[in-house]
Amino acid sequence: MVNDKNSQKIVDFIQNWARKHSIWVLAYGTGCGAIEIPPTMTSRYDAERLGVRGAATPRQADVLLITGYLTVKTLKRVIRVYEQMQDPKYVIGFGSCTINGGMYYDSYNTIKVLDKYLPVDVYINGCMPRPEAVLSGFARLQKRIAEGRANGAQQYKDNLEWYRANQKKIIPNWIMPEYNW
Amino acid sequence: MEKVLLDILGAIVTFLVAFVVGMTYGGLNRKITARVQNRKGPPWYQNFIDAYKLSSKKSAIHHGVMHHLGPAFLMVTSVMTLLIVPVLSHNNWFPNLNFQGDLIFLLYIMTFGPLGMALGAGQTGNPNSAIGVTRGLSMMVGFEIPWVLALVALMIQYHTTSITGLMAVQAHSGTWLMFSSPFAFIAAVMALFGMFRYSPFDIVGAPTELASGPIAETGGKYLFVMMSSGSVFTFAKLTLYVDLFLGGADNLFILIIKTFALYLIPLLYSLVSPRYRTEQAIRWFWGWPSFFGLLAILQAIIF
Amino acid sequence: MMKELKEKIVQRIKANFADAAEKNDFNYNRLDFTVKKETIPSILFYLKDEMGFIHLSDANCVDWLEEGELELVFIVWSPKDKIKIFVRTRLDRDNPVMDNLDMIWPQLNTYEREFREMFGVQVTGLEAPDEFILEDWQGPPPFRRDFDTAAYAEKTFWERPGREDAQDVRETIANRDGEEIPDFAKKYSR
Amino acid sequence: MEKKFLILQKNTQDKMREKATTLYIGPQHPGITGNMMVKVQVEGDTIVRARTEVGYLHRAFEKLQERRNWLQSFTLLCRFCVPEPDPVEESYARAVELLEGREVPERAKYIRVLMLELARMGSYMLWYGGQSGSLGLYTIGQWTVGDRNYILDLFEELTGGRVYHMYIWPGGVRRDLPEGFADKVLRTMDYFEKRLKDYDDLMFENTIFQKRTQGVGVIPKEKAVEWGVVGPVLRGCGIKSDIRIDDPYEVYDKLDFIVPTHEGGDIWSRALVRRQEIRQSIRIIRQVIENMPSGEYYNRIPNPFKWTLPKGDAYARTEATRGEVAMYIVSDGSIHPRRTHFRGAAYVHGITLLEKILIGENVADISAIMNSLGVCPPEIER
Repeated sequence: MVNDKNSQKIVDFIQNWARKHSIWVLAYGTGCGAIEIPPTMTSRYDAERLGVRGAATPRQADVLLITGYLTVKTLKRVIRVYEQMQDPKYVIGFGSCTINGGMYYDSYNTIKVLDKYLPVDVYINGCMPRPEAVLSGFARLQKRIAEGRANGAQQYKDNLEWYRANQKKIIPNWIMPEYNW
Repeated sequence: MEKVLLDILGAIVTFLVAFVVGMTYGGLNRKITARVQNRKGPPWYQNFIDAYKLSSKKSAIHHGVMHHLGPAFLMVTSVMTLLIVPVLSHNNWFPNLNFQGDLIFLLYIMTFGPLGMALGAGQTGNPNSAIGVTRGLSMMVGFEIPWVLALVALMIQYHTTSITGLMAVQAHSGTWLMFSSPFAFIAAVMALFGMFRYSPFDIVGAPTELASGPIAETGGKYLFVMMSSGSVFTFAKLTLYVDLFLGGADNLFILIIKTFALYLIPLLYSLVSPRYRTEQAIRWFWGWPSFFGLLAILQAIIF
Repeated sequence: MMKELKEKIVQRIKANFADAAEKNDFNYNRLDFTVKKETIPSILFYLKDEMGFIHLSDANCVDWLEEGELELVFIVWSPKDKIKIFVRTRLDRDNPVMDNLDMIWPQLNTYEREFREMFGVQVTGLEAPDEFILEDWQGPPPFRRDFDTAAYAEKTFWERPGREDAQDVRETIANRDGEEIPDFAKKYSR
Repeated sequence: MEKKFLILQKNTQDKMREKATTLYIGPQHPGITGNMMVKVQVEGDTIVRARTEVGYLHRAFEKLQERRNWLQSFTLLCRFCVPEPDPVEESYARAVELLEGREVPERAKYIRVLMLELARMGSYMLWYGGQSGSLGLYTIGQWTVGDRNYILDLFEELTGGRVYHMYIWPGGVRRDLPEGFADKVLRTMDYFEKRLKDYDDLMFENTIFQKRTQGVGVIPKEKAVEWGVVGPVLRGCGIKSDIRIDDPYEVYDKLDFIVPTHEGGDIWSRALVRRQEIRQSIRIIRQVIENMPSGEYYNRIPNPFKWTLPKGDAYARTEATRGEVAMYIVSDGSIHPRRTHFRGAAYVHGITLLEKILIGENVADISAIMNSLGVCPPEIER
């Protein structure tokens, strides 16, 4: 129906606007950062007024919130969860430990740099980030979505082999279904 | 020929009205919930944004033909229910496809959607979905009993099996059925709790137990279809109740007031109730609601 | 009061377990016994069934690399007498074998799984899945002293290089995203 | 109870397992209390076998602490259990003080008790949300988690952090109470006393809540201590046991409070015990503020990079909301700990106890039972 560039632009704009105002976050607390999610969702900070709400399963979710450090064991599940999510999807790295390992820089069981394994759209730093920081992270994500710059999923699809190689390097026993969407 | 074309046009208008009103009710639900929970809450049109976002998802995975068709089954059910229920009393825009015996047809058709959904959810292979479906079906067994009892009482009392017939009775006598057969109304409203699946009867898709149950594997466009069919069904159910018990409505404004007043009953109750277990829920429906249904039948026979 | 109680407990234990070496110079409610590996099940049984030390507070393992031994410490607590007893034993570090004890306290099962995984202690007769915390772990038992976690982490995981200078980059970040730094934040710049 | 043991017996014969469906609750599941997995085999709606799988949060703290000095390793502690980090700090601080023989000023002791009780209240507020949310009553959770912010505000003013405080440290506390802080605490307590009534009306006087919790997740009283049950869960079985009374630390022996117990051993009695403990916490906080002496708040430790502890070990236990938490430290006389070990209540509650009491229960109650036991996965695998 939509052929020429201008109308495509308009459709994109409307779609991005809708995506921006309806962010469903997967309820998966991967680390200790999950403790600041309830305050963010409840009365004082109330993320729902920005359209942020929880989703119970990965099929329905838009945003994978990596709340803190990822152990190798969790990383495997997180990758599976991420691949089950439907496009367009975004990843928010939450807390210093997703950025550079934070205080677990010498631990043998946690990954240090999240964006080598999953495409991260927005990082929120701090340990623990306050709910205001979380909200500002969501606002940043909204801004990126509106500008059409939050294309982590596309990046993952294009560089799947690179990501796979990184993932397989630390997950020795790789029994996972193929990426299928 | 022209009549048919007009009817089709009218059906589309009915559907659109039902969609918008149902979605708005969903949004107001979230707003009211938020206010009770000391929050500001999302804007009332939040559900429209969510629906549009879901429909604009680039990918939507499905696990086979039945899973693909499940949401369609639900949608078909909602639309059929909507078209049989007379929306406004005297209005050309809202066609009235009802016929003698449509109440019995409604009873059947309202269970059809969940059955199709059950087949779809079964195909996903997700155990949560399977358990959710069994729970949904057993709960249907629960709330169908007071609901059927209430309807049968009305049919016996007024010797008609059509909705328009019952509306005519109300128009003729000047009192709503809510007052002239109160027990049937009470039983039907109690069954409404089960139909809406709000707390304490949200056992089908309970997030903390089943991770949203039958729709666990459903995302993107499928979820959009389910969401809109749910909204349409909400509107159809409420309109049916208004037609049966609150004397119908002459214009859209009155209809919205009456339906929203009805909608507030399960909504507000849901905000202060935890969830029942499945067997507790069924026991509840077979307790007081069924008792009131039986009273209604007694009333119908005696008077 | 506490002293008498301690004396009584020490005497009872000494009478029943000849190899128990006691340490009793704590000025609070604690007693310390070191026994041979073989005595551990019987002394724990005795403490629990006969002397009222029914609550297992903790069990853990210490790696004494220099001495070539692993030390197991069981801490039991008596709700009646309000006193805690440490029961210790030493295992050979190269060939650490202990008996399964989860018939005494069921939760010891979990502790033993952790010893097995983290310290490489062989527990004879333990019925539990092989893996407890780690998944597909290929290195040596990680809680032993000779396992170097920093070197392992450096070898295995990516690391993000740090910044060389210590300059204030908030302005750059703000400019990049077109945001204003609020006035109150400016005065904290380094 | 008999039903449970019958099922247990049958379970040993492998017949049942063929008919049962396996259900994975977690690690990605909204009903789980953190990042762990419960693998249950169900027959119809009844659980016949349960296994927990943990390790999704293992950061090897105890290993990392061996590489830090005595003060640096202190900063790792509050990450052990996120909802209530202060009892862990308290345990560590007290273990270090026991080993070194360091005196703590009286004022610091009072401030510590104040901090611990505030943390207890904050943690219970979060528990309210988890317990009622797992049963589908989301309104309570929204109220209490929202109100918890008032406690976190106090923490923020006192320590600078909402969640991680690093405040109770060896030798005392990190800083003195700010001016006017006591009044703020008292005002907050007044507010909570008012609000508690609202929570009661909505949660404890709710028939459906009572129906869902009474007789569910029963722990037999005669087995409770042996199975390693501690804290509010044990008190919910009708056994009076509280480290604040049994093995008193800081100034708890000078304070007047009661330890509530409740017979039954089900979710309902545990909830009641916790509910009454909030009241006692408020009482303790008022007493502490009233009796707080003036003076030093910190017995300064030497340069942390040269700070060595004498050879030996120490073990300090603290009563947290989940039960007994304790820190075991071993020193070999150097500036690094030889070994530290954290004993968390969830280590027992979340694995062996959970596997035992889930058998015979309904699938719908898994989440409620886990919440009532206070299973906190980061505490299990550390």
